[in-house]
Amino acid sequence: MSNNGAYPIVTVRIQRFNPDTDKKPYLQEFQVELKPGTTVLDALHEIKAHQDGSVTFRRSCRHAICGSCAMNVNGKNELVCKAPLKERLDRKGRVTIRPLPYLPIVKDLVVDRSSFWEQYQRVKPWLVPPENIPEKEFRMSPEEVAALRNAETCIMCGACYSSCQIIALTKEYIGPHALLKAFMRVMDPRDAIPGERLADLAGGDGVYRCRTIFNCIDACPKGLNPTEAIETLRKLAQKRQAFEAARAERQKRLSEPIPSP
Amino acid sequence: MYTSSGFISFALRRLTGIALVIYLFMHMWVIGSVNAGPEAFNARLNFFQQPFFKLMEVALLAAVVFHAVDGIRVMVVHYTGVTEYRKSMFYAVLIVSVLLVIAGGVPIIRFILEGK
Amino acid sequence: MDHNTIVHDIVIVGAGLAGSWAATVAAREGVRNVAVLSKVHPLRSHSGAAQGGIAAALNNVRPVPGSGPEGPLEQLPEGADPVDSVELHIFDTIKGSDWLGDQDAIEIMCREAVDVLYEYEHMGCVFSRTPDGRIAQRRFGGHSAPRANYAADWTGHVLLHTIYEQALRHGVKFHSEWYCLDLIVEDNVCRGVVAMDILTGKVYTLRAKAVMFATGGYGRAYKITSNALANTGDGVAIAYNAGIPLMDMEFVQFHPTGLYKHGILMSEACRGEGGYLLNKNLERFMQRYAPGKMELAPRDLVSRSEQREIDEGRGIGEDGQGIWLDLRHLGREKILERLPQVREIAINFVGVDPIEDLVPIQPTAHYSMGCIPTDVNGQVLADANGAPVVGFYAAGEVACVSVHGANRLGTNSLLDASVFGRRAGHAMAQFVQSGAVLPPVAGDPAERNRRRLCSLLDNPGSELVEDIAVDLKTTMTNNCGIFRHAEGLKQALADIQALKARFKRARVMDKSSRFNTDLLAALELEHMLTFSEVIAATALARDESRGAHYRTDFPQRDDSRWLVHTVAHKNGEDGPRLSFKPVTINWEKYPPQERKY
Amino acid sequence: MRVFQMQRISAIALLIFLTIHMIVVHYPPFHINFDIILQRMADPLWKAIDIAFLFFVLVHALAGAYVVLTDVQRFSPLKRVFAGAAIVLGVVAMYYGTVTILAFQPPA
Ligand SMILES: Cc1cc2nc3c(=O)[nH]c(=O)nc-3n(C[C@H](O)[C@H](O)[C@H](O)COP(=O)(O)OP(=O)(O)OC[C@H]3O[C@@H](n4cnc5c(N)ncnc54)[C@H](O)[C@@H]3O)c2cc1C
Ligand code: HEM
Ligand code: SF4
Ligand code: F3S
Ligand code: FES
Repeated sequence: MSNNGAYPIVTVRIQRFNPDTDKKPYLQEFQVELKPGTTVLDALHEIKAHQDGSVTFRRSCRHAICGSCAMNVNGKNELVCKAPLKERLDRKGRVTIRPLPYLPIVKDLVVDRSSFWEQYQRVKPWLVPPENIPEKEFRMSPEEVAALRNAETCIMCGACYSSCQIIALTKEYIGPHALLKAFMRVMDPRDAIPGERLADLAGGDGVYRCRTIFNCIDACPKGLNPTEAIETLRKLAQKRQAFEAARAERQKRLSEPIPSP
Repeated sequence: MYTSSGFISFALRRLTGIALVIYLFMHMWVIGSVNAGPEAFNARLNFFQQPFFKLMEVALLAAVVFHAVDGIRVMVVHYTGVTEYRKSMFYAVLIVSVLLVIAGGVPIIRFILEGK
Repeated sequence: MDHNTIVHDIVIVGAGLAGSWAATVAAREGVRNVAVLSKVHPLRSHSGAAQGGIAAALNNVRPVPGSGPEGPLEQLPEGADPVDSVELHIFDTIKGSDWLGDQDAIEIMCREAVDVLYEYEHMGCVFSRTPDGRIAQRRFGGHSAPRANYAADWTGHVLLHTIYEQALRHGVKFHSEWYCLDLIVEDNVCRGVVAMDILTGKVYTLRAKAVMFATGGYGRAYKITSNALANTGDGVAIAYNAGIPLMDMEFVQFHPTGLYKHGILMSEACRGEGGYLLNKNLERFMQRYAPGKMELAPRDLVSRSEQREIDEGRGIGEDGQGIWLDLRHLGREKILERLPQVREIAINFVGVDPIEDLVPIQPTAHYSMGCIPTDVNGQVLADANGAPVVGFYAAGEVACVSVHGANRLGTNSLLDASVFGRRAGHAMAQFVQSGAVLPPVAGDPAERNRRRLCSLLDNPGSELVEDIAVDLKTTMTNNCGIFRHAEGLKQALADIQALKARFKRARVMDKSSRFNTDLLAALELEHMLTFSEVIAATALARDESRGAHYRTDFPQRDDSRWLVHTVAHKNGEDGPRLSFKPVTINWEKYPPQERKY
Repeated sequence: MRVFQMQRISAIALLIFLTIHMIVVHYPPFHINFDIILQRMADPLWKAIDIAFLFFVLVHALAGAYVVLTDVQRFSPLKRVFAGAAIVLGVVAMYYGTVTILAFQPPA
């Protein structure tokens, strides 16, 4: 590769694995120029475009909104598109990129997220609205919307999921991402079946399987807090009937203006 | 493997928990010999009072202490829902555990050394 | 039927808002076997990146009385006079389109907007709210009332997740990470598509009674773009190669506020919430170009003004290609509440916190106004006379209805994708349920495409795909960018010919069949070369300036000759053959006027 | 009741019992023998406390073991077997332990 000395050269170590041809994963080293503003994704692109086109990874939006590019960089899960390369270099000027842990590898940095999506579907991610739909919008107070913020920006990247050791042990656990989604539906005043949802989440594979490891919080690139949502769901599951009753009460006023304080 | 303070505390809690379960059943077996009379009891008990087992007692103490203090931390999270201080809480657990183990372990070690 | 063939009632290519809406509606109306293909997981579709809002005249807010039209907004008190109307939305859109939008389609879009918005809300979309619980609205460029309905600055994200959830709820089958290679059209009847399962590299023929394209835009043909890396306009090229014409390809929108050097979008909501644009001398230069609307003028105008400043040496940054975006006066609270994502992007990518500092930005390729011509039900049209391609539908950015004409207004495209995606879903359901039969397929299209892949993989050439792509983007940016002229456009056409020749020697480095993204990059480049030629050719033909298409050698709008859509047909290996389609205009209500802001 | 709640409630109970146990049984004197234990066990209240302690520690330990095992996907089909085994083991151990505690007879 060309280098006229303008930029320092750094080493990118990529875990390679093609199940069709390789017995087991191995690390391969590449050299790239460290230009200002380079992200880890940029480095991967540079390698793929000019050095080895068979290096395989997922990406799309390149600004942390599509959730494609979650990988394990130096042992931590994150979105490589928003990871500055410079800040990820170790003392020897190297960065190590592996696929998300605890998931089957499809090829190189691409993992099989099927269990992740199955759990997402299992919690019925869609809203189940009440019977009488108003002509205009359901009224929700800004506070009720704010309560969902911890979940609504989840981009389903899987960084949390694949950092959780319970997932390493069992794929039957619903997982932080889907519990967060479930939390969002349970907390939404428009949802008509919070009781049913809580009953399912309180089953053996749901909120009670979380062991409060906290990796999910640290891994989430959107700054979300699945643990807190899980704790909330646990509490609500305890007083399910009362919560259902309160919801039914709230839904009677869903098309009325929120009274000003 | 995904390592982090969260993982370390989880792994330690779990390992100490398993160790304690094993200990529990051993312990019951020792005490249970009371059914066979004082001699048998004292024999088994004395077997476990050799210095090696006394040292192991310090390990046991450490296990119980860490498991219990970390258990408290977990329950605090459950009942308050507060997660911001997860890292500092973990370090606090470590410090408290070490202090408690020293407080409880020193007399045991002294006992071994001095045979008091 | 062999194991290489899969049969569905409806096959939809693309899982963004348009595709997911169509699938949801068709399934909801009782079509059992609806399948959606997407080359990325549906939730990774680019619709999710949209930030600012979706237009609809809901009349939930108004400027505080007495504060003037640009004053702060408050919720519209119950019973107070509305400030917005569907008619106003229609007019703004027509004016924004520089009178090239078809007014019947615009009318449908703006009327159904209100309904679509409430439907999103009822399906669980988490919008920001006014204090009394209605959907919150903000201002947007070119709209004369605050009608951008939003969820902070991740509107597209919540819309996409909501509609995808609904599609799942109604049992739509998703072929996630399948890449569409080919469209099967014979005798003006669409019979299915050919697609590759990216995971295994296997190629299948998917037969269906109705096929829809919702493959989104092609911003990746430009160097600086707000578009995702997946936005390579595959659908545009595939359709064109299958004999479907392309309409209004010369109209490419450049967004005024892409992050400097990255192109990543800083939502128009930045300006909607009151942000300023400053040149090197910290002057609010929009004063000179659109004194009435200032920063809230439509995108084409603002981008051109920025480019003028840059070209005249008043740009910022090391190469002088940037402009400042100033949000500081909005205050910390407003930025954190309404523009949190924008702030995060600025911090992540240029290391600037908009609360404290100026953000460097530059115009960025953003949206394709043109592409596959359809009627208002998503039915694809085979020619300028409006003959249908039976069983073939399109909606979203890949379709040209045309509601955006020569320039799209911000927030109108999420709306376009939703409204016409919904309509296309309904039309397909009706088509299938009214007894459409599965049209036969001649030969083995999958095998044909397999051979095409093999020849790409086996090519021993020396050209790197990336190098050709960079050269294409460079010529498109330099010659088919914000300002165009005949000489540059001819240069672009010549460059594209040369690049096509180089592509014949392109080498795919990855030879494996499993998840071969290197092969995909080559296919995507081939697609970009195909439609880029059409962009340059139609831009050269249209010797006037209208909306986003600005010819420095023909700076005036010319309604006498060019109040028409350009329709480009594939013409063997030669450049496209053009024909022209009249614009639908309601001469009494909305006659063409001069476009001034 | 859920295993989860069983664990928390027994954990809180254990906190109390274990503290008492540690202080009373192990500190001081450090060398325990039959006589020392017998002296204490002469008091029926101590017997009651120890039986309760035994109960909670068994609940906690067996629930814990059950959780550790069922967290592993491979074992999940055996969930019921584990639950059954834990209950049987718990009952047997409870019986054995109670007999043991009652067997400490005050010196005649
Ligand atoms: C950064 C950004 C911000 C925006 N903000 C706004 C806004 O605030 N308001 C607004 O109204 N509009 C906005 N837009 C425009 C708007 O987001 C898009 O026009 C709209 O989302 C397009 O939707 P779509 O459904 O047509 O396509 P997309 O959402 O782009 O989906 C395309 C789909 O096609 C699939 N696909 C493509 N090619 C193939 C193939 N060969 N095989 C299989 N599948 C394929 C993709 O996988 C994807 O699922 C924004 C655009 C950008 C780039
Ligand atoms: C004061 C004493 C104790 C406290 C406060 C305590 C607390 C806890 C808590 C809160 C848990 C749940 C952890 C989780 O779900 O993540 C737990 C688990 C467990 N405990 Fe204890 N415990 C104590 C003593 C004991 C003893 C004496 C034993 C053994 C006999 C024991 C064995 C276990 C086991 C096996 C687990 C399961 C491990 C796991 O899930 O990771 N504990 N303990
Ligand atoms: S919670 Fe965070 S880490 Fe987990 S999937 Fe959502 S965005 Fe990714
Ligand atoms: S890492 Fe896993 S165990 Fe719970 S707190 Fe997060 S889900
Ligand atoms: S590429 Fe979309 S999140 Fe990184």
